[in-house]
Amino acid sequence: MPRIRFAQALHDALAEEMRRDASVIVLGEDVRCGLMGITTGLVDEFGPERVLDTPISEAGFTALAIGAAIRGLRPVVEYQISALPYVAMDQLVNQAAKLRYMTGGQIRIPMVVRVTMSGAAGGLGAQHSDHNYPMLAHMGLKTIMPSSPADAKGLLKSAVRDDDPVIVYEDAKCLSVRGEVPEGDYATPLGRAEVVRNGGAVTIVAIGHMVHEALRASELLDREGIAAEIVDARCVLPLDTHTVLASVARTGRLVVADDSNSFCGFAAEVAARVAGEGFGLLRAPIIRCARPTVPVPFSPPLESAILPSAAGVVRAARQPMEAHMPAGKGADGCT
Amino acid sequence: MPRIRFAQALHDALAEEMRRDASVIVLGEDVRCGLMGITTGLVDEFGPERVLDTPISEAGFTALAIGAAIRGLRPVVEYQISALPYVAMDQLVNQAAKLRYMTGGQIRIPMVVRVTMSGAAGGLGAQHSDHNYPMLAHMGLKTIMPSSPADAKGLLKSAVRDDDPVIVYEDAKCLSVRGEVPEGDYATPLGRAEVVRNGGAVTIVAIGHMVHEALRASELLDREGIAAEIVDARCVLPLDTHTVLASVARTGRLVVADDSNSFCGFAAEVAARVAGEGFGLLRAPIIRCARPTVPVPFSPPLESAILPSAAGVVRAARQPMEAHMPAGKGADGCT
Amino acid sequence: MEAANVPARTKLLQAHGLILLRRMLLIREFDARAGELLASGEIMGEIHQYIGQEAVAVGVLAGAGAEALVGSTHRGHGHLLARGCAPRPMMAELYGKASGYCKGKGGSMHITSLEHGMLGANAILGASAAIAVGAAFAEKTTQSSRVAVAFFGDGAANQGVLHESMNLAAVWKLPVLFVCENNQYAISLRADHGLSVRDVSSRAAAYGFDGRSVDGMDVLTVYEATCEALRRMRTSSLPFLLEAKTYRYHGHFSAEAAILKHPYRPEDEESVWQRRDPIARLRGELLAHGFVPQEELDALHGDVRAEVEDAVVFARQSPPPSADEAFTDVYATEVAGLPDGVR
Amino acid sequence: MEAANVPARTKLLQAHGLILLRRMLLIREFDARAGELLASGEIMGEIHQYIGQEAVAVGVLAGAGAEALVGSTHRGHGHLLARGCAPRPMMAELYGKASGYCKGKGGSMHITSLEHGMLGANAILGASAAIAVGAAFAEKTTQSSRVAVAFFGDGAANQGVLHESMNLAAVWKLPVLFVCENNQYAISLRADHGLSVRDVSSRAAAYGFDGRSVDGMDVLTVYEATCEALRRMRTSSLPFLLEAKTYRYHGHFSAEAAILKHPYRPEDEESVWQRRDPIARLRGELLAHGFVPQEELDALHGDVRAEVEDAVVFARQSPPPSADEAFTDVYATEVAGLPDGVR
Ligand SMILES: Cc1ncc(C[n+]2csc(CCOP(=O)(O)OP(=O)(O)O)c2C)c(N)n1
Ligand SMILES: Cc1ncc(C[n+]2csc(CCOP(=O)(O)OP(=O)(O)O)c2C)c(N)n1
Ligand SMILES: [Mg+2]
Ligand SMILES: [Mg+2]
Repeated sequence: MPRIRFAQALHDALAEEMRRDASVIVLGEDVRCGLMGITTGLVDEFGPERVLDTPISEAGFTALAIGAAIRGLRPVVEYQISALPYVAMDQLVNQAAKLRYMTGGQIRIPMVVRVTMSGAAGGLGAQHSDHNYPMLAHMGLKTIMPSSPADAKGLLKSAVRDDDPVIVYEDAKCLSVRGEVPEGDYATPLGRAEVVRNGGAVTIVAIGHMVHEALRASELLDREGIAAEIVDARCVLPLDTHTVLASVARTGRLVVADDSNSFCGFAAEVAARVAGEGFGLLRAPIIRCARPTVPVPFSPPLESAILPSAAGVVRAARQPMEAHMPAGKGADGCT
Repeated sequence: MPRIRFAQALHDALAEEMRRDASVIVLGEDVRCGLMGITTGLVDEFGPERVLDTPISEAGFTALAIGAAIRGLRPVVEYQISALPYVAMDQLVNQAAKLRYMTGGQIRIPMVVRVTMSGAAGGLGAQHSDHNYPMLAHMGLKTIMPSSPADAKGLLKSAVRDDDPVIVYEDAKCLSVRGEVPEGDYATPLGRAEVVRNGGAVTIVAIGHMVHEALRASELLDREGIAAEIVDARCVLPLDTHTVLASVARTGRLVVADDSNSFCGFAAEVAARVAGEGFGLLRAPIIRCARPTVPVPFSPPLESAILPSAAGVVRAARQPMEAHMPAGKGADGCT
Repeated sequence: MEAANVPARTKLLQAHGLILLRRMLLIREFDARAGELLASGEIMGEIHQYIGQEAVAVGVLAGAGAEALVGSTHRGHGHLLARGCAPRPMMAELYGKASGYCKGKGGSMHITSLEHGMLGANAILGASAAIAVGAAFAEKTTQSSRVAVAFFGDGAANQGVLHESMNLAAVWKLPVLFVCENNQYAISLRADHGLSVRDVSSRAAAYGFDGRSVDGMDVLTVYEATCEALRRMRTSSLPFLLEAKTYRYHGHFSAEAAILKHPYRPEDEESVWQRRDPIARLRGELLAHGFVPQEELDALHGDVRAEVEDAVVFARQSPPPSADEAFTDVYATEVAGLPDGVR
Repeated sequence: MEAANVPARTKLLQAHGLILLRRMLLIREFDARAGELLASGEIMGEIHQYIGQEAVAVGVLAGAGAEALVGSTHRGHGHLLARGCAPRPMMAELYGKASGYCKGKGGSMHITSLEHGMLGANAILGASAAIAVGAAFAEKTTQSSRVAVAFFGDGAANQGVLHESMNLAAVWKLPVLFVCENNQYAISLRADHGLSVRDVSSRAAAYGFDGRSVDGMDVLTVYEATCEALRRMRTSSLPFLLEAKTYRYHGHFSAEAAILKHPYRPEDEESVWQRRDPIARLRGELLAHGFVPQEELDALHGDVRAEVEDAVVFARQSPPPSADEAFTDVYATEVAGLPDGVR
């Protein structure tokens, strides 16, 4: 299998889907040149009618995509930074997410919104470093965040083929990750988590770049004799509770490693599910390793003080191992 | 103590704060006439310069309030329906919530946003029935939702006096609730939950009108010999974990009754905290009685099929009582 | 309507007068009856009556043609009926019945019939106009000649998304007829307290296309102006902004009177507008020209009333949806764990 | 500048030329140095250089006066320096040091100095202009005579919130000078591909106030236009929309060249604009009129460079914030459980 970059995998998924289906169009800010290399070149192959640079009007062009999707196109909208869901929030959670239901199923909205550069790319400050997928999933939008190039390609293809709005978060910290990608056409189904590492001591459910942090953490944990099993959730919603519970059934312990804000975040949802449906499997407290709910500071040392990382995962994973250990707080918010 | 309606309590809080502090202004759609009776009459006493009917420009007038707050006014913004945070989301979570931090503390934003008629008033359909407080709290905004007239008045006053943006959710189902309100000036501190009913068998953490549903449920539960302790969270953020844990320490069981969407909702946060910090106290699975994550249907029988209610709370509260009971699903989403 | 146009108007009157009148009457009767049903508690929620504004929906949609794709508002009953949607499934929707256009899931603010080219009524101001721009985009992309009609109110005119949508429609040269129904108020806010310009239509210039304000109390004027706007759109390949000055006779929503202590409109204002009532005017002209005899008009009115009553009976007799319907139509593509998995 | 105005221009030149030149030079040198530091990896993140646009910030803020409250953008260094903010804490902010204006928490896109009347640079397009309207509201409410200046770009001109804000500022008669810096591009999007009108200033009419487009490559023109706009605002009690046509010499952000495979601007475009360079022009005029000798200009340039270098040294030597600083300044009113309680 060829090894390619995550951003390239996203590009390939778009190009292949556009070739396969003439109703797929791409629109967003600067998509013709493609600042991250993801949409670069598409305009050369598919022409300016299918690859559209928009004015800086996110609410307007998101609504436009909704209307176009209702009328049979399959728009793939790019948000160039993760702050843009805020300015188009009504279109996302109150329109795209609800119109089908409100109309009793008359309407389909086969639209994809790619939120690229999501999370803290590093040094972009408070307004450009959020990972806001919990907000969209909270409102019932199918929401995914792949961690590997193979999943980036396969999940984005599924998203394009799906007849509902699907929000794809492209973790800024994953864009340059390299990995093997299957040859030929494939689509990775939405809603299935994957066990990316086996281990019997503690389950770490992670998503996005936290999968890589968890993998790094697991090597350090090995040295302490703690064998971590890592589940890559891949999708925020639908959340594959089944795979999570099956892992917790093996380990009896759960850490959730997530780079969204802790409060009402993804880690909270995973924790709540397991504390409900998997309570009997648990032998220790559930530990969240997530962002403290504060804005992201610019200053590099401050930024690393709040973002969850491999070290935070290690600290988090030790906790359920140590019975009756009083909960100590790491500076990065992993309690 | 006089018994007044919740809406009246909100009115009184505003009027008293405006009398006390000339920098308090009220703005929003139709606030001069006041569709819910909350702001009605304020313009007569305080004049059109301090009570402003805005154009239908929520992003614009929210930003205006932020700017005015930075310059020393204390604006109280009204959102007439709970869909309006979506159209002003950037102003709320990316501006109001972050500017102080981003500027290293140079700026204070003493602003209140009142989201009135929040939740499903009944028969208003998918776009006018959300309770979206988890989204704002997720982003770190102080967010409160009183259930009684006394708290409505006391907490709103605290919100007005607070030097940060505070989002006040006024539950549509509480607006006509009557209750005693202390005479004279008082402010109820933010961030403190209240035990509104004692009981040893199960803790029910509720918020907004779910407090009343929980109280109704507790009477039914009494008949089954299940003594419920009810904690009114009152504030979404800050969440008073201490009071919740103290109650769970007594009961060993937790139900969270919340009318926001279940996925990454308020109930998830409460559950996750207790599954982390209070794991050792728990004797049974944590049960969430919240909204299933689907839009709110208009049709009355469908609407009541999805909204959590006293009956749902009863079903939820039975579950942790019955050891090894397989989780059955109620139609209203209370598993 | 200037004197020189009278012959044209007379022709129009003769050709379309009766059908336009029938549609306006149907809207009026439907919304009057719906108001009663809501007041009596037989139906739930809130409705926004279109009464007084009938000439706008009827004139615009007749002028735009049956192929036009329509973005409607919270005050959408008029748009649907003007478009020829059936009173039965509309009324059933107000009753929340399974036989409603949206299976009862939508309700008054969301009645939609996609097969009629209605893209959806919408409870968020400005939202449906912005979505309609997308429909126009799809039509243009697929080389169809269908246009989109984007309705919005004088209040919604100050929503940011409309600015973005008008600019988008202009730079991408999309066939969108923006229609501002200026009924003088956004709930209690007088249009001129919300708007920084007298004529919303003057804002078209900010996007490089044309706009025009017309008497929205006269269906023939609205009809003609719409036809003219579409002609202009075809030659310019640009959108157009039509403003219809009109008035709603009732409260913003039907329960308003019960809620508000003080009226926000001057006492005699309604009667001034009532004197220009679009239905009375059209009826009068049809009679005066002898195009339709009084008896036929009376019969028409009776027919319309019967049609509305039939819709009420239909709605009453329809079964409610079953509770599981609350969990269907959430997603079009099933994925393991949804919607059930999110409970 | 027409011939008839030459004497006025000469007076202006003599009175303010040197100080305006100094400010423009400081912006250019600061941003050139910041670009180098970023390229060498000494500072983190992204910066948006103001180089080429210096006449706009300097002309507007000189004209608006020291009392004006300013809403700045992602491209904010120029506004801050034009306002007289100090290079040291600005540079320290870029280094993320505790001695930065925002204690290192803000970074390039968020540098703010409230005591200088800067309400904040903002990374969300249009956001700060909308907030500036609120500042003007507060000033009006408290009967102060301070005005607000709301900067935004040609790209941001298509953001909905600007429409809402202009309408609000107009209906409430707020003293806001909207300033569109039309530098021809929004990242890679040519202004005329995003804008449905040639002159952003023409949109002022959609809100019932005046607008004007001027040469943004000439600081005296911008200065005069600003003074004139403020006079107009005082007499009309309305906002004003000033558009300055300008150009950024560098990439949208400094790392752009490394990222983009194909340039989106025609090869010779920059040189065409460079020929109108605001700094060269002003310097040339000062020399031509003999108001300042060449040596003084050279010395000035040296001074400015030294000031920037001093700022770099200051920033380098400043200590970084301590890790707990990540958890301070979140809230102004402490409440039990925050921010600690939310971890
Ligand atoms: C974005 C948004 N803001 C506020 C509301 C609440 N609201 C519903 S209708 C209305 C007034 C609308 O006025 P206008 O656009 O003139 O339409 P009209 O009701 O007069 O037909 C308001 C403020 C809403 N539904 N959506
Ligand atoms: C609302 C919003 N949309 C998109 C972006 C991403 N972005 C940052 S700068 C920029 C271009 C801005 O162009 P313009 O307003 O002309 O300002 P300039 O950069 O030319 O000074 C874009 C699209 C953003 N920061 N905010
Ligand atoms: Mg209106
Ligand atoms: Mg620009």
